[in-house]
Amino acid sequence: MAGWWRRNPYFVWYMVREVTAVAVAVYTLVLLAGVVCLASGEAAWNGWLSAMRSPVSIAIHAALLVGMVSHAWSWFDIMPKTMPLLFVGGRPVAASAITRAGLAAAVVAAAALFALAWALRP
Amino acid sequence: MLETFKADVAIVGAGGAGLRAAIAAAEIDPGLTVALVSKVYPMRSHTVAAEGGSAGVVQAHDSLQQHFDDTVTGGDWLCEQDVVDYFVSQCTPEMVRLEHWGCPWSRKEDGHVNVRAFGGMKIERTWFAADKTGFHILHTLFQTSIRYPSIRRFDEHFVVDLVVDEGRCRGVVALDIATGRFVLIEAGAVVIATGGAGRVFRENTNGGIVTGDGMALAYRHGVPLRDMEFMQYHPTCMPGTGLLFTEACRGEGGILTNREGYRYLQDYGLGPADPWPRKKAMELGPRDRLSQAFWHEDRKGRTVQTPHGSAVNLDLRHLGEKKLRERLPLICELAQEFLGIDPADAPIPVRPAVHYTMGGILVDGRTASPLPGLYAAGECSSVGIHGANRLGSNSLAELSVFGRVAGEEAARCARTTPRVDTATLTRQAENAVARVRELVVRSDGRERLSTVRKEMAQSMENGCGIYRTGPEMQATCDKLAELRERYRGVKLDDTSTAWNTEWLNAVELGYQLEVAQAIAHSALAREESRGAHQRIDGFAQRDDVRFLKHTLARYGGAQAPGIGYGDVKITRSPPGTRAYGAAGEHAEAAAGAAK
Amino acid sequence: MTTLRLRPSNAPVLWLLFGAGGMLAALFGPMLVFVTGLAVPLGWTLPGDLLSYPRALAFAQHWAGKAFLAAVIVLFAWHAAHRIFHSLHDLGLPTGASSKLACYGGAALVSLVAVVALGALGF
Amino acid sequence: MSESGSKAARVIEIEVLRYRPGTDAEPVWQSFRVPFLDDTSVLEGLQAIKDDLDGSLSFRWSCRMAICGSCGMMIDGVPRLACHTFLREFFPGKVRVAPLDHMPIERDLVVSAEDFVHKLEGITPYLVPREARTVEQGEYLQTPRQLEQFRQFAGCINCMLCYAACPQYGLDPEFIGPGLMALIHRYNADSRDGARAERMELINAEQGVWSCTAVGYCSVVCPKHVDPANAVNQNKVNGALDWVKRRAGLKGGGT
Ligand SMILES: Cc1cc2nc3c(=O)[nH]c(=O)nc-3n(C[C@H](O)[C@H](O)[C@H](O)COP(=O)(O)OP(=O)(O)OC[C@H]3O[C@@H](n4cnc5c(N)ncnc54)[C@H](O)[C@@H]3O)c2cc1C
Ligand code: SF4
Ligand code: F3S
Ligand code: FES
Repeated sequence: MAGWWRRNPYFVWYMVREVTAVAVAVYTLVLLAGVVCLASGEAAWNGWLSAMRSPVSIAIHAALLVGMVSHAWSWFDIMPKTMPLLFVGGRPVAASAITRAGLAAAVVAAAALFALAWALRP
Repeated sequence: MLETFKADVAIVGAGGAGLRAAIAAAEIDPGLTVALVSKVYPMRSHTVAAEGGSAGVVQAHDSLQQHFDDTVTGGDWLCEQDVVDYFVSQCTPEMVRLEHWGCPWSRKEDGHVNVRAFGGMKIERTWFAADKTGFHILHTLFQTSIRYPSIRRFDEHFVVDLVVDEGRCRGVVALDIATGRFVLIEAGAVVIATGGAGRVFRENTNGGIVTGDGMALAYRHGVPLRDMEFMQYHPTCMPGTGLLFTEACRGEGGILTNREGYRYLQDYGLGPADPWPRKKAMELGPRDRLSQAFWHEDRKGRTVQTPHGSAVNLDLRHLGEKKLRERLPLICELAQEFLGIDPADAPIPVRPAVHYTMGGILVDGRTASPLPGLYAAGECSSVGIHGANRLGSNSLAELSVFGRVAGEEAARCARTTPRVDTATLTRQAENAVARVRELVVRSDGRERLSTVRKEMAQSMENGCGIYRTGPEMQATCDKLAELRERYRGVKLDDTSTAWNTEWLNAVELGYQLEVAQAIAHSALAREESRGAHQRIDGFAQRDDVRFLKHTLARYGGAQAPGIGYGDVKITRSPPGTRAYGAAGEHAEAAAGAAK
Repeated sequence: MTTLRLRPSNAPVLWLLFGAGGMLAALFGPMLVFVTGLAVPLGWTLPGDLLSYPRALAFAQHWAGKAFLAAVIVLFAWHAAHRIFHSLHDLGLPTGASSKLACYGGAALVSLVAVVALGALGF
Repeated sequence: MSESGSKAARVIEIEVLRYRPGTDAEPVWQSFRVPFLDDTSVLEGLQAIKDDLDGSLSFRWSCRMAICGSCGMMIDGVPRLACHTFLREFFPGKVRVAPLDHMPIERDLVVSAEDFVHKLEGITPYLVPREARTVEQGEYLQTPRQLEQFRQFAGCINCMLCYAACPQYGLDPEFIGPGLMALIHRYNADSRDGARAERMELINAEQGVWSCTAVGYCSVVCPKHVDPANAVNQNKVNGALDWVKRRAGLKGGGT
């Protein structure tokens, strides 16, 4: 079985999907660091903020953004597989419709989050 | 060299009939050990391919009498009428039982089981599970059989002989295909449920495993094969492969047209074409009549040509995309994959191919053969309900009804049969093993297996096709005699023992040649036309004086089979005219008035 | 009839955490990364002082903000840990007790630290 | 092979992975050249080899119409039914045929189905009626809508293609696997069945749904559109809820 996932493009995509977990993990640590800094006082927090502004951090976050978007996309792509058959008006709902609904929900959530940030701006 | 397994009941074949028998035996007496032997895993058995449905009277305006009449008329009065009576009375309970075991029958909105129309049936009484009825019945039976701990399966075990001692069947000898080892399965009673023999013909709807093994096993031990000349041609098959487009296509409203787009069946006593649909008329006439009509159209040059021979059009377009996908999904898939045709857009080219073996191992109404301890059920048997032509959807019902009977009878027999000395049985089994082994180790042959097989299949098609003549049948009989001789010189490429499928094919070919002989000689001797046996050499009429009889073919060793006859049990339906379409309606009206 | 010898599993709880984290990350992950990692640091589309100390503190001290941060960190951690652990298995890398400890133990540690830190921030 | 195969103008190369126990130390490729038509399947190609070139080539087949589930094999690296795959697809290239992945080879293209059948027997693969009913009482009622909840999962032909497709089964053969998880779900989703609680233990075991990482390739190769990935993954939800209920002291297996 060694290297099995390289044998078939389908499996390569699967691995790409799984690797998005690394993006999630890294971002979790970034946030955790932020929270710990915040709890340690203003100086620590400002340290965290300036670290976030470093070019390295910007590059990392650009990559994380790609990872997160892939995660979101693949998450909703497989969502139909995790759900029982849905019927609307007596007709089964197509898998692609479920995926589209999921992606739409993600767009709405993202917009809401952005709106919140916008509303909280000084 | 030879293992022994002691069972009470041994069942050869795990298709619909074999599984039903095993369950019945296990239910009637859980203390009995049931050995269920099959050369393929049960769910691969050819019952899996049945598409259309299974008969059972359910509607208020239907009756057992009408199912009886359709069956006996359809069989051209060569049915055992007392057995048909029992059969029609048991179909519905068996279908309900399958439902209780989980069979996903198609339903009406109110939750009750739905039924559809079928060829030769006057009223809708065909239970169906989309167009995968056999598949669902087989898987339901197989999965249900797992409940019963007393059923011991021998999967992928190939039966090479019966053991018979002092005039009683005592068990079977089987080859474990994976290892090449043999096992003697001793039993108080043996049920054969090995299915049909359609693959002795070239173009057929049958799976590769449908090689008449069980028929040959019984036949070699002196049990007559009954009514073997009646081979059913199914009118709507794929040219070349012979794959089936179920009769349900026509049951749902599909029509047959020739190259001019004309519904030619009205020219052959099945009309008038309108109004449509009407039961037992036009496309819903019986299979033999439809296949014969094709033959005539072909002679008249009114068929369409395909790379695999001539064909007519099965037109489903007017049913519409939605109904096609819902009711005939498998058909849509077959047409799409094999022919690149979407039945919603274009008609499907079809031609007749061999489909069903009406005859088989002679058994009485309780599935007992003349050899004590030996029972048979399903397509391999001739219990007497199909006569000269089987009606579609009667055989899935048959294997449920008579599979159960066989299981119960065999269990009863096994309980009351004292066991005999194993040594004699072992000796017999060892002889059988040696005979089969000889095929692989033989070094002097030069004949190629596939050549003999192809010549047999072609010769059967030439001589025992839709229409038959004396000289052509004689030629086939001669050819088969020659092929049996040449068979003794077959040399295999493969001399190993594990998974040697060439070896299995060779044993099967031996079975097939003998069954083919029984078919051809039975056909030659029947000098009349009835049901699926149609002659155009001066015997075009039914002859009830000479031939209201069952043909009995008896094994003649290296020689041709001996042909004899047996009586037909007529209880209340004397032979009448077998008319369909408007003529049939008139005949029925007249009969109704006379009553 | 056969009886399969079954090993009961504690996977359901891990899977529930994985699933919840995955859903949260799919819904909010991209925008969180964008806001905290790109928009604010670059002062692009959002003001650069959006996350000044007092504002950040206020957010983390509000019960809703606190709950949101806790949920994101904890669930993201379990999501990532679960997937990474399975990827080790997929790649044929060791999946013994130490790998398990590294993945799930890591997630537990992250959760603990996050909860303690957020708790220390008070309301 | 249909007789009119003689009309074939084209010839294709079929490479077959051979393994004859006792003869071959390990599987070896062997090449054959076979004439074909537009509607000639890979299975017919193999039959032509067996008939005319080498009678010792072993493979399983029967129905020729994608319903008996016998003829699954790796065709150019993808698990497919040989009777349902056409040579025209590969021409003018060659086609490589090998036994199904993840199962022990018994001989040539024949793999052992023992693991699958053994598991099948262990999953309560039959209807355990919710309420008893005699034949005289007639059928259980079930609306088309209720039938629709499990119909697709009842369509599994046990061809094992999904087992050859699933890397998690390849990595850990104890996994009950996609096809049989679909069968478990087929009965659980049947309105007539009452053994859901019993089958929940299968679903929730290590060998059950938790071995699956939702690769999804099983559903891609399934020739009958059973969508086993759906059966497995929607049961993660069911399994987890059941697990929570049981921990909470409620009776599991409900709904
Ligand atoms: C394409 C098709 C469609 C059909 N549609 C319908 C329909 O719609 N309605 C209907 O009523 N009928 C239909 N029929 C007919 C019906 O399906 C068959 O008559 C019936 O399924 C036969 O069942 P069986 O149990 O007798 O045999 P099978 O299902 O053929 O089983 C035979 C068993 O015997 C075993 N066996 C054979 N030889 C040996 C041996 N030497 N050693 C060990 N085991 C052996 C096999 O492994 C197998 O398990 C159809 C038939 C075909 C071919
Ligand atoms: S789920 Fe599909 S691929 Fe798997 S065994 Fe069943 S039919 Fe074959
Ligand atoms: S491929 Fe395998 S991992 Fe799951 S979704 Fe299918 S069973
Ligand atoms: S031969 Fe039956 S599935 Fe291919």
